[in-house]
Amino acid sequence: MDEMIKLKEMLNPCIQCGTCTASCPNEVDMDLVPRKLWRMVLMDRNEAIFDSQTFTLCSSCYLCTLRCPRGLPLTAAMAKLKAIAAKSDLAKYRKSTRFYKSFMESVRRHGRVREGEFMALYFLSMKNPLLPLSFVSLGMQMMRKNKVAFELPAKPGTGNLDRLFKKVAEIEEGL
Amino acid sequence: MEETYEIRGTDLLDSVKKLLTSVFETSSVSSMLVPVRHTTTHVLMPTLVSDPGELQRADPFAPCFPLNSAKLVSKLTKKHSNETMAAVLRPCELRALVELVKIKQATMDNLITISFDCAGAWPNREYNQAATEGKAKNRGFMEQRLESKFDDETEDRLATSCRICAAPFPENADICITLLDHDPGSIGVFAGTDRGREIITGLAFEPKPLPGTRADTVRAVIQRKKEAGKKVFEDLARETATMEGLGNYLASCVNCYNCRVACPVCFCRECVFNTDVFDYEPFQYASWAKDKGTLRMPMDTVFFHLTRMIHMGLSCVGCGQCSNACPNDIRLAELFTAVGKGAQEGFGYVPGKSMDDPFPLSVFFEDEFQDVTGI
Amino acid sequence: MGEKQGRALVVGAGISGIRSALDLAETGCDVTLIDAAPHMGGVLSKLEYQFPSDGCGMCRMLPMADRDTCLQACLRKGLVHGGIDLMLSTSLKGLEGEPGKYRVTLETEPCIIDPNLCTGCNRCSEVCPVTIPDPFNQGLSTTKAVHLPVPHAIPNIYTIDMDHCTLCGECETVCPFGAIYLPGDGRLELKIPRTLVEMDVGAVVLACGIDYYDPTTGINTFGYKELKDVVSNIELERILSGTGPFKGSLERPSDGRVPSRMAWIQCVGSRDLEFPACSSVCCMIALKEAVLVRKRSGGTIETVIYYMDMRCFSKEFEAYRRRAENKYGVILKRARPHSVRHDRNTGGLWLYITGDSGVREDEAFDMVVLSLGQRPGKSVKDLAKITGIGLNPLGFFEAPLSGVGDNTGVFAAGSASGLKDIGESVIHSSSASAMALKVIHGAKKITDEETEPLNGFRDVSTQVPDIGVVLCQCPNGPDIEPQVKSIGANDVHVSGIMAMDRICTREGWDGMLEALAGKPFNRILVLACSPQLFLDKKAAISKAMDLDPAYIDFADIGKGEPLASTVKMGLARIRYADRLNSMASTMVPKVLVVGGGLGGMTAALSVADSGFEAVIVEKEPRLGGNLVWLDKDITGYDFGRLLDNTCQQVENHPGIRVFTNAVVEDSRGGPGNYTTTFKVGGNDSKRIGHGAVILATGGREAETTAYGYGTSDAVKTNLEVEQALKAGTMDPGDMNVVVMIQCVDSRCDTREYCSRICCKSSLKHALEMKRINPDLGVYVLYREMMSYGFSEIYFKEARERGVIFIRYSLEQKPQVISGTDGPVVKVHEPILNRTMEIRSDLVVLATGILPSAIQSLAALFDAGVDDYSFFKEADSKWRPVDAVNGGVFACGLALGPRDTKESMASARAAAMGAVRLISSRPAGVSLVTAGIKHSLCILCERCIGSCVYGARTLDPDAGKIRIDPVACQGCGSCAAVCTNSAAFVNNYLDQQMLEIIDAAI
Amino acid sequence: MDNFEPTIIAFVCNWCTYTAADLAGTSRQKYPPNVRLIRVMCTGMVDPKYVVKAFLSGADAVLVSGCHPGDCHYINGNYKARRRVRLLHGILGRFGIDRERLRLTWIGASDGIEFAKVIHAMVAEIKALGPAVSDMKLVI
Repeated sequence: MDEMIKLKEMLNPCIQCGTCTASCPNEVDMDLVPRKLWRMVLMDRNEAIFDSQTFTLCSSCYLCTLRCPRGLPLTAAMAKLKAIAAKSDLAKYRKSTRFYKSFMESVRRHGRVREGEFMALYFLSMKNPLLPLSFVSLGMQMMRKNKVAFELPAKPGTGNLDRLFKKVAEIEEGL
Repeated sequence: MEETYEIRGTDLLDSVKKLLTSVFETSSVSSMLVPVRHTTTHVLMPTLVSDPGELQRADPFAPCFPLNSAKLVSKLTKKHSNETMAAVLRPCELRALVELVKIKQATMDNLITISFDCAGAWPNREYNQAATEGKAKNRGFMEQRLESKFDDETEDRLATSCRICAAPFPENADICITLLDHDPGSIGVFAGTDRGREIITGLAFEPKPLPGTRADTVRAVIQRKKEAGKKVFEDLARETATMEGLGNYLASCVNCYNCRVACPVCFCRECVFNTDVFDYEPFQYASWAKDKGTLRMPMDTVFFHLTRMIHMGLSCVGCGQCSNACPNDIRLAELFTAVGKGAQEGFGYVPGKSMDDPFPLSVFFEDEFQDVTGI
Repeated sequence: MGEKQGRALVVGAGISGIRSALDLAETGCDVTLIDAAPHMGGVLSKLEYQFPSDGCGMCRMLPMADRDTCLQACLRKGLVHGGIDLMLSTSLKGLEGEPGKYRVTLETEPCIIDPNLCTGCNRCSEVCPVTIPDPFNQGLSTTKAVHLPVPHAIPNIYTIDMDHCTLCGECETVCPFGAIYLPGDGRLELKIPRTLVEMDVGAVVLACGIDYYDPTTGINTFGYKELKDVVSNIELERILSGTGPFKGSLERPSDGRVPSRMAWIQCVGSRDLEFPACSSVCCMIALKEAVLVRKRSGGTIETVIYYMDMRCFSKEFEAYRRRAENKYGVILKRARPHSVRHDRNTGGLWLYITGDSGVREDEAFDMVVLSLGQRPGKSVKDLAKITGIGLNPLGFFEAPLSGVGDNTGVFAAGSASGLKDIGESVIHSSSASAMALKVIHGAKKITDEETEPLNGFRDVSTQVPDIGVVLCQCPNGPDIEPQVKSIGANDVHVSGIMAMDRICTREGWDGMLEALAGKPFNRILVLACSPQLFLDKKAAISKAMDLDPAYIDFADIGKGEPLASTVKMGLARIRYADRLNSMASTMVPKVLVVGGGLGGMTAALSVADSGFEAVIVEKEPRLGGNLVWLDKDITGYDFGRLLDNTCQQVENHPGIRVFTNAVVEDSRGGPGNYTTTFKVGGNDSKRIGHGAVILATGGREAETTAYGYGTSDAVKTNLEVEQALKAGTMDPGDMNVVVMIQCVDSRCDTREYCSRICCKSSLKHALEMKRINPDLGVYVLYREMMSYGFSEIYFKEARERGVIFIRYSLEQKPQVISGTDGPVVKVHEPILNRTMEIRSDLVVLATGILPSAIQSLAALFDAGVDDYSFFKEADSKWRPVDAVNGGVFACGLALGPRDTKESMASARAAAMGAVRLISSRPAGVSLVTAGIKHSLCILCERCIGSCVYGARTLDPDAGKIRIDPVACQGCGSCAAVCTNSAAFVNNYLDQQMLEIIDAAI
Repeated sequence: MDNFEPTIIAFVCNWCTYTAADLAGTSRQKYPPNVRLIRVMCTGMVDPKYVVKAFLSGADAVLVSGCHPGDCHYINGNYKARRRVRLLHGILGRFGIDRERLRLTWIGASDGIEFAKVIHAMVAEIKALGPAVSDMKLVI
């Protein structure tokens, strides 16, 4: 995996001090704490890395990047792992990568998210007829709080994001 | 267990002379320092004997102790010599000698030391008085002492130092002679050193274990003497509990320095109190007298004794010659033995015990005596 | 002091500057020592306890051979040396010319308080209404705007902080001596304005030290300056000091409570993005501070040090660490806390930490100490511009590997080229002074200037004491003249008493000299307050009276003791004042260097470049030692070229003689005068006389049988890899995986010390292999990476290039198992907490350094070896290259593990030490020197045993004790063990002391 | 007894304690005038007879003070001093000169406050103990 080699190069200077872990607000929920995760990257333990949920839990708060004594781009490295996982469409992460993809697709189409469409795209992509049922309770709560808009808003931005998304894809290609 | 031997002569002196003669003959000894009775008086003086035949008049056991022979051995061995010498020494003399060796005032390289169960001695003055009156008890003294296991009425006649000496038995002499608990007239011999072992095994005496009762007897003697010492020291401590008390104790001192001349471990060529350090200018005396109102003369007597305690206290072997030497009968032996004992205990040092124990003021360790800097 | 040389300028009067100034002054240079601060001492004036002895001992740097040239007093007070002009508040502003002939411009800050008038009476400070944070205590306590810069210095002149002074004029009014001239009130001119001085110097030594990182300039997650109980390590040193903010009691700054748990955070401002180097000394400082706290508190305060790598890389430091942990109970935790937060409920501090396991291990403390990293000194940039000396990328002075081909007369000393501990600073300062001396010596103009004839004074040694008493009458004090007169009347030796008005002032002083001139007294006693202030003025009285300074003394009447005692004690002391002139000795101007490796050659060159002869005795058939097999250093510097250059210089130098295949057999004599025999080629015995000896006997890579070494060709040592890479017989391109194992048989019970250079060697090899084969997998199994100082940059680079570093512990050492495809290394990875198996093509063992066996050689010269069989230095901090007796020096690996650059510095330092000794003037018997009265001596030899300097020996032929007046330092141990005062110390005679005691009461 | 002002002889080493005493002076840490400083190069040069002389001349207490262990200018003079003071404690203690009256302390160059403290404490304690030797002039 070329992507992993690139990631490794990003992280080579790591001294395993653990500052990233101590800084991380989500560290308690991670099965592999960042310190171990980075060590595994350096040790080429890709299977173990993609057996873990750690990077999907990164909320990109940037505390680790801020505090890393080596100044390593750790948040970016988390994002990179997410991207690799998404690109390789690994089963373990489908739930989160497709959720993310569906979200972005909706955004691309309309310039903002349309909750209904977004969820519909997600359910479709997961090809699991029972999946919507698991969201019923959350959906109800959100609706009660007016968090889900059903009416279609005006579409001033429709299609305008295509160029942006294309550009990002190009950049990512080049990375 | 050290191999022991027995020598049986007609009497004690005969046995010991047998031993000394065979040491002479078999160990290429060129001369031997031993107390010898001289013709006119009963006084015995350490004598350097080179003719073994002259040993007939040797008598190491009499209660006569005119001086500590360690000083003589120092004179005899200070410079290296190829001739082997032997010396018959009381245990306290041997201890003093070891101290002198440590400060390079003697060597034991070519010296065979011989020591024995010491029954003690009378104060010099008393012995001399008795000798003059023909009552000096040379022959028979040791026999009587042995018979009573060192616990007869003559104990009281001993010099105080001997009475309270808790180490009257030979330990680290090359050749150690045991007397207590042997059959009358016979003596035991064992080696206190490797060199001694070499010599003794060459002497062809009968190996025989020491009398089984000896260990207990020795223990009892030491115990008794320790108790006697305790009482003496307690009285002394009361008397000299203050500097004033010490001053009174030493009140009749005239700075003759005889005590330090007699002391075997006072080794200075000239005492510091005889040097220009204490050579005051006349105006200074006048000025002190003026300052204090009075000036006791001669000056610095307490200073002298305290300094001597500092200089030799750690090496004091308790031989008691200082008391013998004092013209004014100051009980110096008790004082110096007590002070010395305390000082020695403070450093876990036993003078004369071993050449391997360094003099306490010549060494130090980083993590020791930390209480000194506390209160 | 030696024969007159030229003048040197030393910039910075901290410990390094003092060392350099003393080096140069003792070898006869005139030295101008400047410091921008109003006091000397640098950062060490604030530090009282320094590892590894946890005490001071700075005074051991003072000259040993010619002691009277220098004030014999605590160096913390200051340095007063006849050959050193000290200029405080002064900076270097300009430098022109060429090596050997520079013209420098020095600028001195204006003085508001006249140092010639201020007597340090403190009245100004008492009335000053402005309170400021005391800079001496890092702001932890307050002082006044007019204050003493350091409490213990002499001369101690008050200064005014003009940034805070309100110019109220109170101090000016109250000063009894008119010493204060405040600007303002239309007075534009200061009494003593800013002054510029130009002078000619042959060479310049830059010893301007370093600065420390200020956490408030960064993200400051530790809350420095925001949380009161978060202090820097220097602040803690001040807190522990008796002159500190809490008078030496350990308290939390926030509430004055004694802390119960203290944490140290290492690498604050080091080994990070802003500063990628290691600061080298903070680990030991933290250990020392924790030990001090444990000792002080009787073990009641818990101390935890959070570290990344505990770098105890000098030879006795690992033992120190063990003691700290095992004896004193200092807790070491490998973790990097990321922030410190205040706990409102408890008032304590929380450290946020993740342990190896990945679990959060946050802990509460009530005091946190930040080990601040180094930064270049403030003046470094300016000085670099002025002198043209280069700076490295981090802004420190470049310290060139050798003087070879460097056309400069400006040298960086001590920490100015990177933070060093005291021992290393002292070594690098002496190294700089050696290079400066070479330049000065090379440029020396032969002058006919007569050196002052020694003891050219009227001979009073046999005269009866005839004491003149000078009494300083203070206008503020009581009239003491009558009392002194009445005491004098009772002393037959006092023949004159002169009361003078305030000799602490210039006028008073001159008046006194005038009054004394031509007086017949043969002893002078001056009664004044703070007499230390006048000690360097003895020479003036001596000149005015044609009287040897030995017969002039001062008594302090300002201490508050009864006047009568002080006067009588002073009279008793001066009455016996004397000089021992009978024991004049000669210095043989030649140095023997044993060992012809890089260290020996460098030392010999340094000696010879100073104008003295050096003789190298090398046991091998050729010069070079370990340099022969070394390839390059980590920076790529070619050792082959260094070897060729050095050998060539040695062979061509007229001042150096070389004997190869030669072995030292015997030596006699002492410092200044040795006679040594050595055998050349097995039978040809030669004898030379020399004044000093340098042991440059080197060391070697330790042998090992660990990790299957010797059973497989794939297991090699660092040395073998170096040789193979140099010879081209090893091609990393053919390999896939290399594993390097550090600390083989080192830092464990087999061999306690760290060999210091193996980590750097392994980094060097790893980088070199990666350069040749970027795809090569390189694993370095280490316990602590000792990449101290700037070599940390290579540690970082190695990681960046993909070298994998795996930490192992003594409990779980790696295992090397022979496999069909080469050795397999099993090692436990602590972060992942699992055992890894690395199949490798090559296993490289870092086996450490062993010294050559020098015990018997050292013993020949009355020197010794330490617990590890390296040369035993007198003091690892203050006298790091010399033996106690002052005539034997060592350098390079003989001294302890060090790299080539450090070896060369130590070699120059050793040469400097030797030159210091042999260039001192003969017959310089110092005033306080031991003697012996043979008529009283009975040769008990206790004095010989008591002398740590080996100054006393038994002359068996004469049957007398001999004293070497050069080696003797006048400590008096001999006199105290001598029961009848046959051994004595001049000017501390028994009769004198007894009289003083008598007079005191 | 209330008016008793003890005299204390202090043998201070030239390097550390003397500097501390000086520092106590300059930093205005007043210490009582009962102490007489006798500067010696090293505590290792303090001959026990100096201490004896001090007491015999009328000192009420003697202080020997030098560098902290490890700091001695002369490498180890202070350790040698410690053994001598121990010997003196053993000998003088027997004659009523208790160890309160003969003290050995380590006072570093920067410990001006410590020096003043030690002197203060010592003066107070010796005042409470009373004179060392009440009437010696007729016997010494």
